[in-house]
Amino acid sequence: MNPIVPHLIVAVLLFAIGMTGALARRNAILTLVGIEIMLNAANLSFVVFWRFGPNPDPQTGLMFALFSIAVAAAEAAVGLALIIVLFRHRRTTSLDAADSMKG
Amino acid sequence: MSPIFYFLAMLTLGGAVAAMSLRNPVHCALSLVVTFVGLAGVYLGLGAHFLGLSQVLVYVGAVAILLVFVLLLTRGSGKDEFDERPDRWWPALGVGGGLGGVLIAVVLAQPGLALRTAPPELPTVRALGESLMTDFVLPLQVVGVLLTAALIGAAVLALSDRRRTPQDSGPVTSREEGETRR
Amino acid sequence: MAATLDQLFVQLLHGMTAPLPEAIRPWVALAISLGAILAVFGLCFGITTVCERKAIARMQNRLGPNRVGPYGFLQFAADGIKTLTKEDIVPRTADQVVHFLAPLALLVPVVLTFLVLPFGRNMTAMDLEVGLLFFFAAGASTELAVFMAGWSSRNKYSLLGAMRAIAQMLSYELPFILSTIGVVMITGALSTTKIVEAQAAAPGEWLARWHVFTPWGLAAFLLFLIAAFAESNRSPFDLPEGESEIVAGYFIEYSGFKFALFFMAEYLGMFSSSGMAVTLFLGGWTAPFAFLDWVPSWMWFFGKLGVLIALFIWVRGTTPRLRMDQLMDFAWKFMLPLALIILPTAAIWHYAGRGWLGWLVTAPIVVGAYVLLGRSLVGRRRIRQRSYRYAAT
Amino acid sequence: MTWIATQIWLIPMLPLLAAGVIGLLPRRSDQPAMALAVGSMAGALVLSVLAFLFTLTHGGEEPARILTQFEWLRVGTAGAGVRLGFILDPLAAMMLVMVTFVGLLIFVFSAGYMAEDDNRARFFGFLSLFAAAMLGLVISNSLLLLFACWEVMGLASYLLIGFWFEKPSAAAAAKKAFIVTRIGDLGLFLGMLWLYRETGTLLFYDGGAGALEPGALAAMTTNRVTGTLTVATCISLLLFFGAVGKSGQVPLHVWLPDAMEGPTPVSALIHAATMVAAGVFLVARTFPLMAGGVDVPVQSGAGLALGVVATVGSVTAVFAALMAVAQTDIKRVLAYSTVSQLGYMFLGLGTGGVAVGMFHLITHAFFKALLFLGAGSVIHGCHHEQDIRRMGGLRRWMPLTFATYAIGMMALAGVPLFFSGFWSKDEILHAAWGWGPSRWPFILGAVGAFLTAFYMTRQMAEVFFGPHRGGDGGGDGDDHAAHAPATGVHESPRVMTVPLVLLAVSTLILGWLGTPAWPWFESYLSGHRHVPVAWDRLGHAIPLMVASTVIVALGIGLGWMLYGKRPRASATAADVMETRWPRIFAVLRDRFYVDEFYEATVVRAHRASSRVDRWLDRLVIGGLVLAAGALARALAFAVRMVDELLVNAGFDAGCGVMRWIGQGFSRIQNGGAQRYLGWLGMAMVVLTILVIWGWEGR
Repeated sequence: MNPIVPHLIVAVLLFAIGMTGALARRNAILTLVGIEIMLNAANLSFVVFWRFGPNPDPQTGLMFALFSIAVAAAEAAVGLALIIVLFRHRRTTSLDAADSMKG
Repeated sequence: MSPIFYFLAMLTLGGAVAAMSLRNPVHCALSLVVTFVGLAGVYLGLGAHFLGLSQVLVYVGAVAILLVFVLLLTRGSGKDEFDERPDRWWPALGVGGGLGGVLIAVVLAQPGLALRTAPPELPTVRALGESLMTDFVLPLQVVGVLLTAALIGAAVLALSDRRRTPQDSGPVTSREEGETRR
Repeated sequence: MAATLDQLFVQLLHGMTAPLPEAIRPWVALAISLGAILAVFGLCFGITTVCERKAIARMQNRLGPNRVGPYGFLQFAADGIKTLTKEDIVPRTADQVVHFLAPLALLVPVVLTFLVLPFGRNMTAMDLEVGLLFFFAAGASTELAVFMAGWSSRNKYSLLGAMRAIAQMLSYELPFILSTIGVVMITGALSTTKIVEAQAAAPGEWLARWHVFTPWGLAAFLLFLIAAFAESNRSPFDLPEGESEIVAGYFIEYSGFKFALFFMAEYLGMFSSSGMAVTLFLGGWTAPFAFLDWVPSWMWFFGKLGVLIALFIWVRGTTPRLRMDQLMDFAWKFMLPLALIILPTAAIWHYAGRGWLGWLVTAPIVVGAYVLLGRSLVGRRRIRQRSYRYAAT
Repeated sequence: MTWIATQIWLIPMLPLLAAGVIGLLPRRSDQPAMALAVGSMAGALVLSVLAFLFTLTHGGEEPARILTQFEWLRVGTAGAGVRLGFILDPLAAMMLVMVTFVGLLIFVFSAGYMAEDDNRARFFGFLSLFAAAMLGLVISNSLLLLFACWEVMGLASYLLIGFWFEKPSAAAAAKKAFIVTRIGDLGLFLGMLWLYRETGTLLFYDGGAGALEPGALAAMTTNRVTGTLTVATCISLLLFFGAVGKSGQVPLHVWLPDAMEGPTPVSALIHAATMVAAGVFLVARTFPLMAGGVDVPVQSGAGLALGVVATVGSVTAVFAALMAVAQTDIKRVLAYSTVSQLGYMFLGLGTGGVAVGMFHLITHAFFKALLFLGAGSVIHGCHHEQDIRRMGGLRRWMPLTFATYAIGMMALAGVPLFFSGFWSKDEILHAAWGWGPSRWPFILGAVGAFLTAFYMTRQMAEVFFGPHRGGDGGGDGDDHAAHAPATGVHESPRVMTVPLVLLAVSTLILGWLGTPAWPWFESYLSGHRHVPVAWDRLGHAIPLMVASTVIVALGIGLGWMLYGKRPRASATAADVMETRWPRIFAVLRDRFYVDEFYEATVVRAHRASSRVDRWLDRLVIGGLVLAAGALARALAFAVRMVDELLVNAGFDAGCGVMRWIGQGFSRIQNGGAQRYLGWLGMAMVVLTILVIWGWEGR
């Protein structure tokens, strides 16, 4: 089999798992964990396309993944800070508590 | 496709499933680390050495620690009572499963994903660094600014209520205790 | 003769793997190297514990272990047998799985760090192009193991110890890594082998080009060493296991073999940090002077390693423990700025060359930064007489 | 020796490093900060002298021009990056020596002047930063680098002028200086952009490819914007606008006198040696462009841009001199005098070329620094008294200050033969006389020279002669004046007087570098090493020299007649001119109402426009909104009527349907982030199916 396919399937499954978890868990931290998993899945697909993709390019895919890691680190820091603020206001980290923007 | 890849893929996916389904949030965070390490292994197998090790350094060394710290700070290490109600799981599984199924179908259905004939020449770290400083200098600067902003923003967010909290609980009660004890 | 001795172990490994098929040869070689590393450094660990106990005993005007074997030198064997045969106690409330995995999760990355150390000419177990990054990535993973140990024990002292340890390791991780960037900039490689080769004496020179012989390299070496002290949780940075405050830190609830694993991981971490310091700044396996090249390369490495370990023991025996705020101040207000200042200094050195001009420009910057940062750290807080609120009369 | 030519970057680097280190020092570490600042300046001076000697010994027919280019930022792979560079040529070397020498003396002087200030460390940090920016500006071989240094200098000047920011007036002056110069910088920036668009480079010289070299110039002088206006002229005018802002020329001169709120050494540094000179230097540096492409260094006063430069300069020279006549603050007189002298420099640049203008820049830097530092010494000696009406007779108590100040004053006034100001001013007048297009610049220049002599004499008389009026309280004048004890008036310490003496000596010496008979300076700038003494050239110059001598003598004589012979009796007594020509004096004293004019026009226009905006917002937009609201209300009423009367029966049913739909939508919009994420996921599924399979079948 084409080696790109199993790699991409792993990425897709990872993404789906992350999505499911992010939707199902109520703890905001775990939702964030799910989002991190989704980000990692996207990263994996970048790397896979860099390695096996139909358009061979020396470095762009790698660079994209590298920048994505950096952005994910920033995202995690800000997200977790937000969760701490949420916890301070509501004494819980459940996302259901953070619904005051209700329409 | 070496067996190592399948092993790592199993590790990654298993870690992810565990991270999303375990009861105890700290166990989830630790399973997440397994996913990260497995992914790093996959990267290494694909020849992206620098990326794989950066993944370990950033995710395991920093993000996971941060997660764990926040879990402890928000007293999230105990059982989460909300997660015991399973009513959320079915719609979530529906969306996630649907997404996964559709995307897998897409991957399998694409004939255009041809294997590259010649394996790419793996870039050296030096080449990576040089292209970071030339072709990607603007993204690099932007990411630098973003990281700085995120750092400051996170610090400000986490510190912002410092003034309000002492009135709620903290030192007032302790001083009262001190007074009474005396 | 000298060349044979130099390549003795390389030839040995080569001979052992030669009959195997091509496909699995590198893996077997890696496994054998790993085994050798475990054996050698396991022994080193034993010997070091005895030496440390005896040396510190001398510093404290005691005798130290002197019962087992000649001059007590077999003490480590007795200790080993004792810990192996002791009962393995797990608290009832502990998180069983995590409690079991924590010592392994600590030991494995620490052992992995040895893979990229060049012990001699052609003696790197895994010659990665990104070896230095591998070292740091593996080292960063140990923090999580510390957390696992502290959290899973369900003991407030162990959790406190783990939090202290993580805070300390995170804070010192930055100068630990940043202090090596100068070396990477100068040699232009992340490969530990290339870094060592770049420090060998050029043909015709009598002195080797060790990075510690440059102003920025000396400063970076000291920073790296201090950060290594902190990373390995050793005195004067042994707050995470300060007996007088939190009993024994994150491994308080461990006993028997698991405790021995923690203990071993700490010492192995010390060895690997020292080995990396040797590799990065002290020229690895290269001889300091060109006329000493005939000494086998691995002897140089282990000799330098021994010196650094002696330094570790010496420091442990002579310095008092820091306070938590002092620890953090030191990391963020002294080591981090200094590490950042060393970076441009190394860049200047790269362009100014190793002649007098380089010294003239870089030495004042490093010394000035050191003096200023040090003064700002010392001068801020005046020590006042302590006033007691309730015990005054 | 020759290594300095390529390592020229070390010169600004030294003060920059000093500034950085001082920034790191603890707040009260005065001594190390002072030592660092002075030491770095001394080092820079040594290196500058080396560079100067290099340019003296190198270069033949062409001036020695050593370029050090480097790539600052590489964007993309194929050479498309930003290149910067340093240049060492006679112009830069001259400026380097001047800036570092004067700067060093000012630094030393500051050590004495600021001795009682609490924030000396900060002060010296800013000073070093300022000096670094100026030195970087001088040696930059790229308009971009020059602009960067220019802006850093603007920042440093802002910090220094507002150094005593607890004084509201100082804070306001700092803001004013920053904003007014920023207006000029806009011109400079636009000019820079345009230049880059035309030439594709911002390097001045680049081995034939630079913006100031014949290739690029030829293109720029032939391309025309409209009619006679060439591209080169437009760019030059934009660049000159930046110079106008920085050098305080009319109409952007208003910030300079207010900037006197800063400490006096700052005034000396900003208004004598460096910042204001930057504008002149910019014009000199881009002179080939200004001259409209004619790459002949001197005596090429042609082209529209240069005409504008000369006109603005000459107008400023007279305008500012007139304002200086009526000022009573010792530093403000000098400030207006600076504006006026800068006008002279532009006049020289416009009519006579680089050498003429730059010569006056150099000499002026020395004697104006001398005057400012002298004023600082006076202020220091009188316990921070700046009003000349409250001084008087100081020559008795401050002899050294008096002597050096007098030298500076005579140089500024242009007393013949022994003072550098005479020679440089004379060259400018000579050039203006020979300028083809118009005779007005010369006339204005001559008037300016007369006024300069007059107001300097007035100042000298008020400050150093006559009785001391410092003890005066408010109204009780005369009885105190006669026996005013010199309470506390004292000569300044050695650390302040030595710089004064050094500056005075160089003021005396410098003039001989550019006499008509031996125009060494001019030939140095154009690269000739050996200058023959040509007495015959003196023949052309002598009538003009005599004329200017007469003008100066008239000015000084008038000044002495009005102020020296009958000194002011008390601090509150009216000025002599005020009693004679009250109306004119009032106009002059109030600075031609320029500030008021700006207040009345620019500032008020802003206010008015904001008021109009508010009115528009209230009436038009608000009215529209109200109208719409009323309309909607009317409609609603109609609907309600219809509803109640006609469909009242179906009302409940319709309402139920609406509620049902609304509930459905509000369930989507429930504030739960995860719900949104779920919708996103579903949308992604649908979209993927649509994109991959949906349109294939079509």
